[in-house]
Amino acid sequence: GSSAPAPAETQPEPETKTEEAAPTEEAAPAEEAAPTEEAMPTEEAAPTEEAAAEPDAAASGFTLNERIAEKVANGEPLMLRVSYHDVSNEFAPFIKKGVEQAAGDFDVDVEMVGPVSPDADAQIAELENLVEAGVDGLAISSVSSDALAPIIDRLLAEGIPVVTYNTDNPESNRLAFAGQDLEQSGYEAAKVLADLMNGEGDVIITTLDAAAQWSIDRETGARRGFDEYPDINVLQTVNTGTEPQEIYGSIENAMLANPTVSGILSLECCSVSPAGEYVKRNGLTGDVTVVGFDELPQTLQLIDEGVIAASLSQAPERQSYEAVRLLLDALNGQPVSDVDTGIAIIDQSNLSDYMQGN
Amino acid sequence: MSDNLTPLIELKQIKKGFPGVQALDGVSLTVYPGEIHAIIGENGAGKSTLMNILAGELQPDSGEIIFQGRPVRIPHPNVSQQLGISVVYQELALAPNLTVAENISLNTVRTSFGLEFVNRRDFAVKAKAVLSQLGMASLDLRQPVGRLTVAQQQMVEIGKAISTDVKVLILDEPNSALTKEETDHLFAVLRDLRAAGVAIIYISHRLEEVLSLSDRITVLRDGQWVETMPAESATVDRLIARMVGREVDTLFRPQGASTVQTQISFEVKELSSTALLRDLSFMVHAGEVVGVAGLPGAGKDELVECCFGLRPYTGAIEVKGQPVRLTEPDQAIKHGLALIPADRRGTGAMLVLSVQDNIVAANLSQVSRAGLLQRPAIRAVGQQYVQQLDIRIAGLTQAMGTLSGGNQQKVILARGLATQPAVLILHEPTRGIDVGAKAEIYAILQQLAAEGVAILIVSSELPELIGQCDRILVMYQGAFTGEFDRDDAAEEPILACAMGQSTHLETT
Amino acid sequence: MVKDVQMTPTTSPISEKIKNLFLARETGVLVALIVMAIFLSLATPAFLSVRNLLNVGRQVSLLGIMSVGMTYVLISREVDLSVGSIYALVGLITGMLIVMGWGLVPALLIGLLIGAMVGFINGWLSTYGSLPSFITTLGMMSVARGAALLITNGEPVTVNEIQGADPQTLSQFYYLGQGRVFDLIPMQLLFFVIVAILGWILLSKTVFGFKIYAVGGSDKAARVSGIKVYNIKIWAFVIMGFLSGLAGILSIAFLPSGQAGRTGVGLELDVIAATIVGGASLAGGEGTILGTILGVLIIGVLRNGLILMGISAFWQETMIGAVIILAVGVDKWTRSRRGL
Amino acid sequence: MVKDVQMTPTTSPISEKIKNLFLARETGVLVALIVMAIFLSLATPAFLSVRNLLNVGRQVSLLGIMSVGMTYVLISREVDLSVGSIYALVGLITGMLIVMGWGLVPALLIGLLIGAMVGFINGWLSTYGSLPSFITTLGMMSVARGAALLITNGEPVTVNEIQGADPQTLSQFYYLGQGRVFDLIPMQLLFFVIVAILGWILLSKTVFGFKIYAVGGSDKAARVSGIKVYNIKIWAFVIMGFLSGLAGILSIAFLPSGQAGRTGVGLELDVIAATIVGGASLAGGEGTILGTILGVLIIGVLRNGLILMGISAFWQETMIGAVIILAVGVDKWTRSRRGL
Ligand SMILES: Nc1ncnc2c1ncn2[C@@H]1O[C@H](COP(=O)(O)OP(=O)(O)OP(=O)(O)O)[C@@H](O)[C@H]1O
Ligand SMILES: Nc1ncnc2c1ncn2[C@@H]1O[C@H](COP(=O)(O)OP(=O)(O)OP(=O)(O)O)[C@@H](O)[C@H]1O
Ligand SMILES: [Mg+2]
Ligand SMILES: [Mg+2]
Repeated sequence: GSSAPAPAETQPEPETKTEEAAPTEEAAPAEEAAPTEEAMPTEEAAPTEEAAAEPDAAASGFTLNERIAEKVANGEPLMLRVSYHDVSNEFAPFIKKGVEQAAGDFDVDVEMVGPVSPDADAQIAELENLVEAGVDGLAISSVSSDALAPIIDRLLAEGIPVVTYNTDNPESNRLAFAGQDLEQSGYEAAKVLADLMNGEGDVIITTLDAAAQWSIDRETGARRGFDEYPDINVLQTVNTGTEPQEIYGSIENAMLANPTVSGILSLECCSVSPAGEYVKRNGLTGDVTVVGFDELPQTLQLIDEGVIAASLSQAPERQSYEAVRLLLDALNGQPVSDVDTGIAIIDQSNLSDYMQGN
Repeated sequence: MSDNLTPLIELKQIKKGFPGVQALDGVSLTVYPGEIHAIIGENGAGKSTLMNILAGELQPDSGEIIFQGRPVRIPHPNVSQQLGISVVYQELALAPNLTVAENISLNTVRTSFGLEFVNRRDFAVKAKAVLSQLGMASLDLRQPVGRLTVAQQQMVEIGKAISTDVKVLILDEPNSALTKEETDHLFAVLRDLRAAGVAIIYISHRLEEVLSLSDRITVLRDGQWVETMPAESATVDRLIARMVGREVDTLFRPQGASTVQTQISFEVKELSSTALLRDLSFMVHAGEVVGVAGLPGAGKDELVECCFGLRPYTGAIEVKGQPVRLTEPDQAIKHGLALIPADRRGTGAMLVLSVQDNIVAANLSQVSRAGLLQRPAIRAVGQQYVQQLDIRIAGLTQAMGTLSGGNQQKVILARGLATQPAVLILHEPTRGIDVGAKAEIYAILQQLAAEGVAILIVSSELPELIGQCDRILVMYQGAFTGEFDRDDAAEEPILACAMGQSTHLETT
Repeated sequence: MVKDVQMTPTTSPISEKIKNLFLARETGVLVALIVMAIFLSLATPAFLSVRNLLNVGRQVSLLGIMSVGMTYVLISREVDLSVGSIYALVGLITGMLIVMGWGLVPALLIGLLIGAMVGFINGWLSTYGSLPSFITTLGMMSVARGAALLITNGEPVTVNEIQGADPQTLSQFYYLGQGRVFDLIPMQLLFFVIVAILGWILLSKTVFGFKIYAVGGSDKAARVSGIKVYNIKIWAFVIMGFLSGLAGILSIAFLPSGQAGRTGVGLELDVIAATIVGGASLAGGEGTILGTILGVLIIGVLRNGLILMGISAFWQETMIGAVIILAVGVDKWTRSRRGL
Repeated sequence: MVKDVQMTPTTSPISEKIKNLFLARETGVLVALIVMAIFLSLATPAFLSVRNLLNVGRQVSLLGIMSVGMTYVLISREVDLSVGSIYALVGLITGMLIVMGWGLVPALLIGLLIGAMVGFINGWLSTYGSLPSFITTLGMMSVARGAALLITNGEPVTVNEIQGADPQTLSQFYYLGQGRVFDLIPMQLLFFVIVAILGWILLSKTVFGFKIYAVGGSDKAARVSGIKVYNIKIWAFVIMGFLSGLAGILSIAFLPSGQAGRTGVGLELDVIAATIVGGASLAGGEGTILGTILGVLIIGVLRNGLILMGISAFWQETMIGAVIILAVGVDKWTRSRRGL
């Protein structure tokens, strides 16, 4: 399980992506990130009179099931759930924070749910059981894209609104997606690293799970990015596994096997700080440039120490927050469309904005 | 015997029930220091159960244990050890992974805190001393016990029991696998201990032995106390009558009832295996009972294994004139052979399975149709042999592991008989079986012989062989050193051959 | 000389006694399951709805199918840790074959054959190869997982028309995993029921089943009884491999997308747990299909109930562990009360 | 095991004979390790560098520390599946205590105590509770993992100054995990060496160790010899829990960020595999610390070598499985050649 996120086709052009880009309003981190003015259509959000008046105006082909429509019409409290594919990973607390933020802002019964390991079968079982428990709307992030497409379509057929976030299921009929363009983010990250390396040198790519779809997407983007620099050589993609010691050991071994490496690109949250630790402990700071993803505390600390050069944030709180907002919109019959949560680059220049959140 | 002393142990009205069985139903027993007190009874009479209660392995349902005048509870073997009670278990209690020396010293570490170093030199010295006392000085102390023969293991177990300061020594069929010589050693040691004031409780099915060794004898039947008598006033016949509650006709086959036919059922030609067995040749006629005698280590085990496809061999084996190649036991069974193995718990029983399943295990084709089990048939076959062999059980679905030792042995015999073999190979067939049952088994063997079954008995009990066999082959170091007809079979010449003096060798 | 039957005095009608004893084997687990079910139906009304119960049925089906196989393996005194990897390998290969345009039957046959073959290798190494099955199957767990990664090149396998599957084959294939008989009973559940019935017949009614118990009870005694111990054990592994493969196929037919690095990871412990909760033992010779089904249901009902009750995921994790211990504890307790 | 018995008449140069026997237990694994090392040093020059060897040493340290504990548990004929969860639980709690400003010693003591206590519960349930340890520790695996998630609320625990740790405590804490003695030998490796030596003395020299072997060989034999079988087994679990906790602490001191859902997941199988490769057996009574160390090294060297040789991740997975099977196979083979 890992941080993960979204496919190309929906939002080919994320708004914030140059390396200078300070976190813009939408892509802003941590607590400030989600509840920005634009992101919070407070007035429309709560099930209001008007909303009940036009319950059929939802996305094309989807009709609310009667039970839910009645609840909406009567202004009864709704039960929404945000299903995350592995509630025990590093990313889950961010997702949860966004959900809790939304619960407060919109005053709805919404919680994060999901299996305690990346297990699609368990996630499906839980979704089915939630239907029995009377859920009124679901936001779903799946372990790999389209893993849950059939069940999403089944839920929609039963009249339960479903949106996706973080990792999309584009082949399903989900009403909308809130998240990041994964391939684009990989591309951006590669360019950040390549520029920091002055366009030359040997690079290794590290990932928790080289075979996961999000990893493949980011790696594709990254390799496309590196291709633009003829003097950058990608030596190897190191599959580190997910256990922290294992991650460090893999990086250690890979560095020893490739003594010429001068850049490490980590494709996710969790192999970036071990890469940083390795560089720091072996006196390679300055010689080996590390770029990775996300804003885990240790990553930020290492940016502060100048060991990690930059990290790309995908504003995870915002993904779940937006997902809840989309659900409420759909329930109230408003048209919904995809939300790109963007990419923000964290480096020493803007670190303080992120640090205070933790 | 010393009536004037205070008893060392008094058991009062001990009761113990298992699901379906009242194993002990109010047994009382008094044992004095310096006496050898024998306990006898049929299989399942409750002897081992009583001893397990003394050992702290089982808790009585009711009743009292008084030790040196004080009532005691023995909730754990640890306590019985503290009291000075040492036990040689019927089903040996040795750690197969530990060496001889380590096993013998196992109960000396009981009281240690744990962090002191193990003194293996002491272990060795002590083991050496104990084993030479038992006449086993040549045993390799560093061998893991799991690799010893049953007889050797029994000696180690005895050595372990007498290696501590013992007040009460309990021996539950300690010599079922021992030779006469080894048994004599053991008895000498027991008599020494008696002289030193140790109370010895001795359980055995060998009544002559009991008579000659013990001071007093207690008889149990069906979990109840029957009688305690001084050994002087007892005779074998009287003991049997008390044990069984009826007369047992005879232990041995009536003279002249030979049923040997001319047809050869089983023939072994120049059989050799590994380094041990050398050019063994013999035959068993239909209706003939042939015995194989030999000391431990002579290679009897290997011979049995070769004859049943459990061990690769060179040479030829013929069953009813047909040459057969025995590569696996299923081949042997298919050709009409059946084996009653010696190692009851290891090779014999499937302890977690039911009695009836154990009985039909070698004979599945008879209780199945088109691969489907016929439960009624299984029950019927089980029932038949339970009756025929008088196996004491609570029900056919009772787990094999909860049977008394002797009854387990009978179930294994039943398994062999159920295949209706043409050739029956029995390895130590009456080890741990009571006199009544022994007589029944011998009668069954006779009957089988009369029906034309060829029977091969491999045994270390010479009286058994001499009583039952038409012919006895004697083995020494992997070869036959003698062959005795029923008329000239006697213990001394057979033993001489078994020890390598091939004076009596006639043919090969 | 031969006395009359001496059944012990306490027993009277033997057939009844036998029945009781037979029942007793599973009573403990059954009690645990019933207590749980009563508690859940009081705690959350949604639990007892037909639809929810069918859901539970479907959710436990794949675990159940594999646990039937594991029952054989455990009774024969072996263990198989590679089942999760076989599940992934077979599911993905079958999926790829369908995508490549193979017909349904050939694709299924190849898949199931591979499952059985991997099982055979496990069995061969654990018997003739005289290695402990814990090691052979632990090794196979990596080997099969690696093979799945190599074959799929680590990419997710998605079985749909876009990828090239024949629409008709595809709809048949989907039906296997997603279909509902009479629009009600999930196909997966049906498969589980069929596997359980066949597995039960094979184990408790046939000579082969008898031999499995015998081998697990004591392999030496079984050998002396003329049973080919190694072959029986190998068959147990083959059945296990076959059923893991079947479950893997049904999985990808249900969720038409799988990924070699992830599908079925950690499944082996769930399968073994369910089987042991159902009364089988790593020491061999013990276990029944009925017990295993109850074990599987305990785990399934527990998961379902915790979610219906809205227990948080972290608490769920904690409670599942506690209930597994508790269920086996109840089982032991009722057994010892029955003197088993 | 028996070192200096001088008694047997059949053997001549006794000391030599003994030496041979001593060697024999571990020779198989040693042969496998040496073959692998020779191959690797030919295949990739980087392998034999001091730095790489120290790396391998460090990388296997935590696995090694836990495998020493597992040796005790397996010899006593039990198994512990909860070690990965204990590792996570103790590591994270200790980290949190440091972050909360506790001193080093109190934090370590609390952590280790928790590890030992969880081990105690495992042991108690598996003995006095008369449950199979496979079940108790499988349950505990979930319970302890759930507890870690609940305590950390699923958030990563990062032990650094920003989070609030006292700088001096922190630098001592880091030293435990990251320090190098003489600027060369990693502290983790040092811990492993110390644990291995103490573990070896305790197991092969003391009465306690002797009792462990006795209990695993036959609990009846041990019991009737007056050994408190249950207490011995409980101690084995306590040692295991303590060492899992120690490894967990060293882990978070090394990489100062851990996460309850990820740390130590799947570790149990690695630990058991290493221990069994080293010659211990699930059937109890067998195993030595030296063998376990060799088993751990085989797995460590293999992982290292495959990466140095630039083998692709998927092939690595496959080959690790194959080599585990092979190593144990070589071991069996050399043993049977020696008549063991
Ligand atoms: N654990 C148990 N569970 C159920 N029944 C048992 C158990 N142990 C013993 N029994 C039964 O108790 C009775 C007495 O058994 P015990 O072992 O004491 O007999 P024994 O006199 O030692 O016989 P043998 O001469 O065959 O050794 C038998 O019927 C036996 O089946
Ligand atoms: N696994 C083994 N490894 C080494 N030597 C063995 C092994 N098994 C048996 N032996 C040796 O082979 C010889 C024959 O032993 P075997 O057990 O066949 O004797 P036996 O005549 O059957 O004795 P018993 O009367 O006790 O059954 C003995 O010297 C024994 O020590
Ligand atoms: Mg007895
Ligand atoms: Mg022998």
